[in-house]
Amino acid sequence: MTNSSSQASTHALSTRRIGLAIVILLILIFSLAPILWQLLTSFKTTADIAAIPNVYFPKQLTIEHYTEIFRRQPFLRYMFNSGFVAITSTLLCLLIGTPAAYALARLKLPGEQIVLAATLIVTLFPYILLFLGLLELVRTFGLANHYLALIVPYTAMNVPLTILVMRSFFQQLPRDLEDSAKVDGYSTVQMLLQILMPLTLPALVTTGILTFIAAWNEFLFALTFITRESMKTIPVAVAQLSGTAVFEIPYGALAAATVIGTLPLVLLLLIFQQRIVQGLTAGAVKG
Amino acid sequence: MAQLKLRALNKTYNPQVVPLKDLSLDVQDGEFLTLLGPSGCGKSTTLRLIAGLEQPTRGEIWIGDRNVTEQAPGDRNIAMVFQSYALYPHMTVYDNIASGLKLRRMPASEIRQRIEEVNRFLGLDGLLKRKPGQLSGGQRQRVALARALVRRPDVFLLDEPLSNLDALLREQVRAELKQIFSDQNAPIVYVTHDQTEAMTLSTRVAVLNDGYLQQLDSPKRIYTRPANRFVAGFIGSPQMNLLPLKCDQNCAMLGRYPIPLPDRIRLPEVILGIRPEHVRLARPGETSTLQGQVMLVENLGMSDLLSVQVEGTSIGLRALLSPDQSWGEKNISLVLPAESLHWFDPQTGDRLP
Amino acid sequence: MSKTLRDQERQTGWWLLAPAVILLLLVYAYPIGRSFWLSLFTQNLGTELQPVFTGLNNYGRMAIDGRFWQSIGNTTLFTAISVLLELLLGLGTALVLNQSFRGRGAVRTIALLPWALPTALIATTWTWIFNDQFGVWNDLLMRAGLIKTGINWLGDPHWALWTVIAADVWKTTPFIAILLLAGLQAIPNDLYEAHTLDGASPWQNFYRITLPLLMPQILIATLFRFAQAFGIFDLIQVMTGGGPGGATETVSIYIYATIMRYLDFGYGAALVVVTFLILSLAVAIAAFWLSKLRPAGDWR
Amino acid sequence: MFTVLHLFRTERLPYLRFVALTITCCCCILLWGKIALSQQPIHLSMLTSALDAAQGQSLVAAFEAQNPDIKIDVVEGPNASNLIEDLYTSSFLLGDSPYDLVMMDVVWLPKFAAAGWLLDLTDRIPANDLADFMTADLEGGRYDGRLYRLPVRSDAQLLYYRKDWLQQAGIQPPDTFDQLMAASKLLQSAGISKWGYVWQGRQFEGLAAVFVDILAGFGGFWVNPTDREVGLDHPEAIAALQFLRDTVTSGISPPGVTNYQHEDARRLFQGGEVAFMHNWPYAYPLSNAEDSPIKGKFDIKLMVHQPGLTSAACLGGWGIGITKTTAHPDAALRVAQFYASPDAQRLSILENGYLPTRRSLYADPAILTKYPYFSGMMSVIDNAVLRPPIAQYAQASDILQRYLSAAITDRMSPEAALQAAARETRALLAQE
Repeated sequence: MTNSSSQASTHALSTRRIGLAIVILLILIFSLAPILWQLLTSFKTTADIAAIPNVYFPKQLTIEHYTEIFRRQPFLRYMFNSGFVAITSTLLCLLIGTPAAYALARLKLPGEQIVLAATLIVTLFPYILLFLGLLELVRTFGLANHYLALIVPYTAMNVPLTILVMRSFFQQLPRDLEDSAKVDGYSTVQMLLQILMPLTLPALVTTGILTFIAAWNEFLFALTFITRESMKTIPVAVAQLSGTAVFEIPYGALAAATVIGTLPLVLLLLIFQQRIVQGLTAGAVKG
Repeated sequence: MAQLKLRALNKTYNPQVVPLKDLSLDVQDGEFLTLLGPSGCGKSTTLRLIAGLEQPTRGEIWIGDRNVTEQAPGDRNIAMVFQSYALYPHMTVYDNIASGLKLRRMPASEIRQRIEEVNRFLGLDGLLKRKPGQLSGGQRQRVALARALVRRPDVFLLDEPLSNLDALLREQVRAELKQIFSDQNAPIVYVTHDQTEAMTLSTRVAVLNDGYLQQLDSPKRIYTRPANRFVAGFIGSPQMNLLPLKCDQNCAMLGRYPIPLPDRIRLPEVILGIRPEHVRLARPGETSTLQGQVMLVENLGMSDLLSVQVEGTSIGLRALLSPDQSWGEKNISLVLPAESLHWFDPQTGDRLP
Repeated sequence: MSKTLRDQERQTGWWLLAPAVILLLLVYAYPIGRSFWLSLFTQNLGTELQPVFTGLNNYGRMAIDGRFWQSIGNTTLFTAISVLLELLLGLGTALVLNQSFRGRGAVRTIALLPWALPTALIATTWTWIFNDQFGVWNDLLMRAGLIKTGINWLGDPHWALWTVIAADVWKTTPFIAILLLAGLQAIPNDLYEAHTLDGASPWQNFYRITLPLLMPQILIATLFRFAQAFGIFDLIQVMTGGGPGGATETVSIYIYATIMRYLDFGYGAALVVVTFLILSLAVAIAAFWLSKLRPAGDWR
Repeated sequence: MFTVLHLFRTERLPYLRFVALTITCCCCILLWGKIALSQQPIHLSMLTSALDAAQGQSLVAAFEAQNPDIKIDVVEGPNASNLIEDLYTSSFLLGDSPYDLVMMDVVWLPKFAAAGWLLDLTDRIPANDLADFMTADLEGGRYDGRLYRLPVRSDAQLLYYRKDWLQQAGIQPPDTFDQLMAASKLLQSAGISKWGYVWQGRQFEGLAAVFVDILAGFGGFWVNPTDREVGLDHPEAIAALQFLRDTVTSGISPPGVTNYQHEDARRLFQGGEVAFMHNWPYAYPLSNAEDSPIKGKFDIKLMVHQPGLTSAACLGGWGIGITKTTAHPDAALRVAQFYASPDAQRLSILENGYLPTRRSLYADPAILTKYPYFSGMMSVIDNAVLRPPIAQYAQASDILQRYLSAAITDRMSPEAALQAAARETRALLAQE
């Protein structure tokens, strides 16, 4: 790992450096190239998009595809739907998952191991196994084309992650603080809200971002439980955009829609990279 | 006003808590009781039981004439100072101190007045608007104390409050603690594993081991009349010599040297205890002396600690001698003064009267 | 109020836990339990969507359903290949990101990007990249002289599954890389230093220290990815819809079609049940391995 | 009871306030969504492919001009018709359909009707209104004897052939399978034509439709709708599949045909590389367009058959139905009747060239002037066969497609493939 004896190493070190640089470059290309290509496509003129061979350096850039998706589709509405569903379910998820995580971390309940194990296992099951039963529930309760049809499953699918991440944060908190609060006379709920909540705010933000991403990105339930145009979320709306032009697939608009739909997530990632990594590893490895 | 009574408290084993067996204690108003013992002895468990942070398996806890065994910690009107201070990191010092009072719905004006008061003799001026993160260790300690004092509780509980301070500060705060709590009118229960703290601060000391109360006495008697072999070995530094000896009629035999037993002791074996500081060099001409070889000399500064192998045995004896005395390179003659001897039953470990 | 303090605390605990447990029961346990029940019925267009008890009939039908077995085969292939590739690439990426170099944070952020983006949107991106006429991938290959005419990546049954795998590998490698990176960072440097002092080469360092100590993370990452890949839906639904000719039809796609297209609820439920059982078995085996490995990972 | 209160013991307000706020917010937003959706004049919604939506704009305009109290909202869907079917299916299945009208392909009808999603039109349309419709098209709108759909556009598969090449080679258009094979071989060996016969071999609905034609020509059947008998493992069916496979193995069809869809076939035919093509009528105007290299050089006829049997073309076509849960059934009926009316069909046909579903329009001078070949199409439609009108058609078709594809790509023998297909189809239909 560290530098060995200094004499012979200069040469070896520089080849190593170059090798490392090349590999890093490859990683960057691997991660970025598809996104950049889509970004470029979204700004190319329709003629350039359909040009053969491909145009890598367009002479002319345009924003017509962006204006088009907002003009032809209720794209703002999709954005609002996605945002509303994702934010609401994130808040609900924190509201429901955090107390549960605390109970599992501290309150020595009988059977908590079973709850914990079940929570863990549940994260492994793909949504396709749930959707038949949920479809029936949605029909029974008349929740079709209703935000709740998405909010409830999104909240539920993120609760296990919230429990795992928050539980590991709670366990890291010094116990004395809670004991002190109890001696001061805080009830369990007061303690959660007034003492622990402020302390776990960073953890809540971390978890919240992860759940937001998951909810924003969800496809299967959004595809199944929403059929009204005005209620669709971004992933479904964009995926269904692909066949709706008259004669051919509107690649430019599709690219623009993809860019817009991913933009919030890219921003989140740029701002909260550290936290996302933390949460991911806490959610997966600690469990 | 109030008096803390523990009645036959039991806490059975579980992974999180050291067990406690049949502990009964009374702590009077203004009394400073220290729970002393090695780690794992049950002293923290006792404190947490009193606080209500753990529930006893059996037994009762009374504060004054209230049975608080089933009360929530917040309802017991106790105050506790934690080892880590447990200050709420997101609240200012003022809010930290006020939190317990606010929860009891005390008018703001009275809270302010009380904090002023505590402030006066803890010297927290200028710290009240800060957050705990901006304070030094000693300052945090004071805030933790203030938070307890301001409550005017029925019982004070202190859980190793000095152990996170560096050595110099610890001595200073120890002195302050004594002063502060001498004015308090409530029972004080103090947990530590540091016998100096126990000796200097307490009016009484309860030595615990293995969940059992070993001795409950004033610091002085704990030192001079340890109730059993454990207390004898635990209290005092360097540790008391505890020598298992065979008896021959009225004497315990230390190698070839007979040591007269007190009249009432008639056992085949006994344990002889003598503190190293009570062993002294034989004066020239003294008859009943013990011969031995010096194996090791440790310089402790104000005195030397000698490890001596008693002649004709494999028994080692430690003696604390002041360095102005002189002794031979190898061979040494020592005296074990009869008034400083302690006798213990090797079976039960109990003190033999 | 004769309850003990402990009882009260416990009760508070249950109240805190209850909403989460109820929600999980409603959204996870009920649907799966319901599928077990429904799989004993025939409820489809033939019965005008009314349930008729037919016992294990659905399972018998499944046994001779060539399409079901093909979808199981596709799913297995997809899962095995993509998870394997993701592990290798993810481990490589993690090892690189574990080196110290300038701008590591930025590289790590960029490397994580594919994971954060919505699969359904990314699927449209890849569909476009692999387009047979205008796709940039064909263009690059042709410019490099590797192929003469464009390949219909998603339309050709021989290529479609591999194309979908490529997109999935791109999307989820970062997830594995990040998990493994966290594992790598938890390995104390002194272990390497001690081992190097013992005369170990970098390769031996990797093989004898990194790999064994990373094993728990590798297994957990594999388990997660296995379960996700086995249930892959959105990527394939958007890229190929299971086509061409069922070449990319995984179990999820088949279940979805059975329920949403054929309205064959009883049979769909039976498919759900079988998939659930297969997954549970795999998870149980993996968990067993994991529990055997745990002591080795407990050095922290 | 008390324990709940105990939770919020002293300071319960922040918690409750937060919960209440969240709930209120949710309610407000949901309410707002509901209100925003309900508007004043009667809006009737219908999902069609983007292409149909574009082509149908003048129809909508015409209807709205005559009926100011009704607005038709056409929602653009994907162009692939199976995706439209899925969108309709999921919206009906959910029980909150945004659509009042259903523009449906003939093969969807049994499913939609069996699921109980369509309004029964049997007693709402006077019998004399129905007399003008082609029998086959009308039959395609019935399920279990009840009428659920008014046909607005007809379709039937045809054999396209290069009359110039046949004249050149001195042969008649083929009537039987053997003649088709022989003619193809002759044209190929003479170097006149690169390929003999193209069809749609990709695993999709088109393959099933091609097979239905061939099967009819061999005298076989797929599923008998009355007694649910499956005929796929009968010798006629096996012979039909053998024929399809032979076209590939003998080099009459290009090897890529097993991956062709309609447009692939049309491009090849229009590009002058093939003598015979199996396709829908939509290819006619395109191949006969001004810029088409084969303009005027081809003709159409019914698909070939075994000697002694007759041909039958696979029937396609679209019709309009009404959602059972629509709030405005009467208004919807007015729209449906308008779309099926002679005037509307004429308008649409003159713009887009689809086949009419009314006998009168096959004699319509305006239409015949523009599309002279329509005169021969009426008999084709009259002879058309429906794909099995069973509720589980989509499933049955997917089973058949899989095994047809396996056989023509040489992964299974025709016999084994069809036996497996028959077994699975029987298992499917036995589920009742």
